[in-house]
Amino acid sequence: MTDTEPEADDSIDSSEPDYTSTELMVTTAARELRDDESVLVGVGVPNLACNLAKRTHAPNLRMIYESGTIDSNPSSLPLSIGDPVLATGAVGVVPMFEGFSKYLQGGRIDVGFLGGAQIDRYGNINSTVIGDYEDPAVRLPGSGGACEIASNAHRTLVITPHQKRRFPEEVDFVTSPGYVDGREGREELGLRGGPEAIITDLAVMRFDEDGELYAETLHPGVSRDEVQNATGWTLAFADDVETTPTPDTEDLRLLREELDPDGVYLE
Amino acid sequence: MTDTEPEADDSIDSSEPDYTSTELMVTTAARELRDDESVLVGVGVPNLACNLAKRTHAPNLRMIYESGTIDSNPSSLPLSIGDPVLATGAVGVVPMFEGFSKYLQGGRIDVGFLGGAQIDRYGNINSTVIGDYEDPAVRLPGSGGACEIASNAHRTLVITPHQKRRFPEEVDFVTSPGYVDGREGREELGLRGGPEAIITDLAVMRFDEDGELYAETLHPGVSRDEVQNATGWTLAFADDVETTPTPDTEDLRLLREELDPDGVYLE
Amino acid sequence: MHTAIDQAVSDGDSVYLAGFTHLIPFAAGHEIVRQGYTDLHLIRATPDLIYDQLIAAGVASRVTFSWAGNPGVGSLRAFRRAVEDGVPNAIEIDEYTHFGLTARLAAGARGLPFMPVRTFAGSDLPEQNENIRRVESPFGDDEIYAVPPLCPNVAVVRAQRGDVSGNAHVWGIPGEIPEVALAAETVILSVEEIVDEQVIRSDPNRTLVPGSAVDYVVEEPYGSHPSYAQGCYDRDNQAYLEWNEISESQASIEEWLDEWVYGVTDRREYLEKLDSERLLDLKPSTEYATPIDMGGY
Amino acid sequence: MHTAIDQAVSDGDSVYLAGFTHLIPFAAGHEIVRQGYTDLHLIRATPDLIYDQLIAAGVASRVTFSWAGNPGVGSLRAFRRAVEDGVPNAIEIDEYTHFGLTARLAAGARGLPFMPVRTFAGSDLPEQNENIRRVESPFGDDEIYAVPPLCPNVAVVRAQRGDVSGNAHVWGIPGEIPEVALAAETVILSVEEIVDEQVIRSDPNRTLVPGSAVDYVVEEPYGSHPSYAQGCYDRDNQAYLEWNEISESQASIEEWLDEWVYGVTDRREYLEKLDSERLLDLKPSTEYATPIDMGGY
Repeated sequence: MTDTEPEADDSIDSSEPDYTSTELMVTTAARELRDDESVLVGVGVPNLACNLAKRTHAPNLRMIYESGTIDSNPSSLPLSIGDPVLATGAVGVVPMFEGFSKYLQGGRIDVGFLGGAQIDRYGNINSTVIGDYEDPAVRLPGSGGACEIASNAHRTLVITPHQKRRFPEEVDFVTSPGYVDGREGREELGLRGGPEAIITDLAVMRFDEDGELYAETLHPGVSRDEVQNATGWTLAFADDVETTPTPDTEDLRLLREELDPDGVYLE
Repeated sequence: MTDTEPEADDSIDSSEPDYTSTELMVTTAARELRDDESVLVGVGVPNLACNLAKRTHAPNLRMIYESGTIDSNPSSLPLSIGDPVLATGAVGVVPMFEGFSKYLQGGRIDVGFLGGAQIDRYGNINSTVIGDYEDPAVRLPGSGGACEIASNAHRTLVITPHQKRRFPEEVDFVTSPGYVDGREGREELGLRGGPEAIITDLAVMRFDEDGELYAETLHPGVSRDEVQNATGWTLAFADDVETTPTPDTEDLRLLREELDPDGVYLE
Repeated sequence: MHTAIDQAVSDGDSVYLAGFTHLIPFAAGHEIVRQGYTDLHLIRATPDLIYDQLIAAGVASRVTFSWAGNPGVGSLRAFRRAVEDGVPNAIEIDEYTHFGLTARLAAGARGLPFMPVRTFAGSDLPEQNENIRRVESPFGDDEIYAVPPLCPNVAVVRAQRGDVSGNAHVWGIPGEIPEVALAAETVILSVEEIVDEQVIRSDPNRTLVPGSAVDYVVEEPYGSHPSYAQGCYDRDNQAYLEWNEISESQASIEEWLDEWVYGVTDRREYLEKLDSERLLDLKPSTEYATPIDMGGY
Repeated sequence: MHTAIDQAVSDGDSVYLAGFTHLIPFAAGHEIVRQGYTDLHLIRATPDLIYDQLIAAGVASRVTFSWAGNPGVGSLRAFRRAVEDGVPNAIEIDEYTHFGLTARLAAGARGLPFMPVRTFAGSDLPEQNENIRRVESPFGDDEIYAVPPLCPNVAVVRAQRGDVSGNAHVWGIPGEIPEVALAAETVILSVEEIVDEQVIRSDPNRTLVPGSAVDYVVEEPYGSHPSYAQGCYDRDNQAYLEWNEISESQASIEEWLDEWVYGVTDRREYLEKLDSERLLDLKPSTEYATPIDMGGY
């Protein structure tokens, strides 16, 4: 540490990974974003991923929030999607109805982030209730803007822990449509876009030509069995399942020193 | 004039009227406006009428223009409904779609002013074409906002010269609905409000319980025959046709000295 | 605020306290609790802490919403207790998405019988809500839904500054304020500062609430604490984190209400109870917008 | 502007020069005349002088509009000659009301298959225009109409100030600018002044045109003359009155075009031909808006 000679980057090849599971999810999500895109950001991990992408390969990424802030330029981590730091220094701020109708419905959002309590094999998401709608075991927050993000963004990314209860054969309630019952099902409804990838703490999953999930890469040290056991149906795996690329040193420095110096989201 | 003794107001009783026909129309229209109303103003005579009302009996009249200026406070006569003098000092300015949808359609306009090339006995107005639509003898400017003002204001006032060609039995084209074919006809279409009065250079006309025009008052010195001869159908007259009240001295002073000192609209 | 709430709100009314995460009318909500209304139909895209407090106080019998959580913190516990267990009383829920609910307000503000929206297709929400219906486009199109107008009996909207007639400038996140101010039957405007009419007229493009729609104007500095007012104060995040603890039981909420709502007569007393250090820490630095010249014509 | 028009516009395109009486893109219109396009579909709520000039120059085969007059002066003579007598060429017309036309843009900007509007009922306009159709509300209602989206190939919008990315502040009458900027396929933004991005970011609520929608940014002071730009210059009413004379015949318009459009290479040369006294007289006095504090967070 006190050595003035720059350290070689191969420190990340040591057996003990020098990044956390959340950091891996953040850097993996960041790589899904391209320069000059408009992304509808959520707080937490998506926010870190977008800010990381903006500071690395996507300097012209426009961060747009459900609260109506356009091309936000936050000087610190927002506490919620309505944090004043997202309005100060933004390029625009629009009323909610304008944001949803002109930006989302109008097709001006390239990428949206979604989360949820349950996700099925077609990427349909439940963030409404566990159990029966009329008499729920757990009342979740509900859609918020999720249903319209899922319906109108050109593609969506989901970030979630990988647990069997979160990936059931069938979700208790469809809050936000994925590929419905396959790509054709979604197309018939006239929905734009669709889910692109699901990034968990075990793997990165994508959707095949029928709109069904398969594991594309497994995170370092994660086995097929671990992923299958955390999934509520027989999950497909890519023919050539590879290992998810790990965060590089500069990504980790940015995350730890600049983006989340207090470790609010990065354990 | 050099007498320091104030002149008695009875100067207006002289045989030669000391006001013009336009001035009478302006003061008559001004009396139709009540305090604390929202009025959708046009340029010219309606603008003078609204400003006169605001300086006399209706100080809290809110003048709103099709261009989206809300509660304008013009320091001089606007040259068009989009004059910058209507925005500077206004309480609000909204985009066109907001103005039409939230103010007019939303029912926030008490009174609207309309004009037109032809008006029929039910107050239906043509400002589109003389002759056939496909091959017009005269192409008029078209609706602009007139159709939606006629459909959504709580009441409308029409100011127009009184000529036979302007009051035909049937208009060549209905641009803006009045009572359609009677009050029931309008009601069936679900339209708000309806025409309240037509103020011409000869008379003030209102609508009876069937929604048909009748002459309520005749301007000083105007005969029934004159009015009938300038109307394209057999016009009804009120049982007790009275004479239109004339402008008072203060009205004339305000009009000539403050509102239109250059005589742009007042001949 | 006491008079405004007293005159504007009646038992059984539908009430919308507006402001998406920003300019939330906490002071008005507390006044509603103090005046002990019953059977209110509370409407808000994001119920937030203020509806959690109102629900726990037992004033609500119905909640219309689109996302019920403690923003950036977690779950809205009193809301959940009422829905899951009927504590302190059962509440009916009427659920939309953010877009669906704001589209209802937009239809209400615009005098439209419905607003078409590209959302809900493929979701289970339309099955649970008869106000979400398909509409056929007269120009042919894929599946599209519509929602009917929503015109609450009473709305409370906040703004940084307004004149005595209720014309108000809002900056930062406007949320659903411009819609609900025109959709509601009765509107209470609560501002950080009442300013001269000329201040409003100097910048008419910034007026998001027109005075003609406003029935009551109340000056109430810090009336949105612990949420925020852009340029005036930041969100008091400590309060949002603490609520996560306080709301763990109905009993601990009642204790909190006794101290912070029933135990004070108005917002002024509420503010006096807060540590001044806490208020001072919420003050942002000054960042003026580059002025514009409207021009004298 | 030469490059922007050259790259953005093609023969046969639908073109919307935006701005309701305010911020009318006269410079862009003149450049279209100079570049000699044909068969353009011109769209504007109020064709105003600029479309009268374009029509007389023979670039248009179709005009979509809602009010065709010389505002505050009288009739739009070249437009009328084309409609009534086919001079210099016949033009098709596609006619709406102001609300109907802006609702079409609003639907286009919002990705909707139609926009419901309370207008047209009882009018003869729907008979003349198959784009004005009845729609049935799924919630039951009286007669209501709908219009389909309108997404012009090219829109030119003006603003007082914008940054190089096309984010623009507009004040005074915004007209249909916020709608058409999001509805059109290609957008040219022409500003009185290009400013640093930080000026725009200092007041995000004032941004009516987002840079993400803009394809070309042109700085063109006095680009709206003889219409006006709030705070920068007034309408040159003399020009509006003179047009009433100039437009009396196709021949006198052509003479005018030769001098003021074909005879100059760009707006700069056009301005140089104007008496400076005239420009000086259009300058309003300064009336700054009361600033707002966004706050540093």
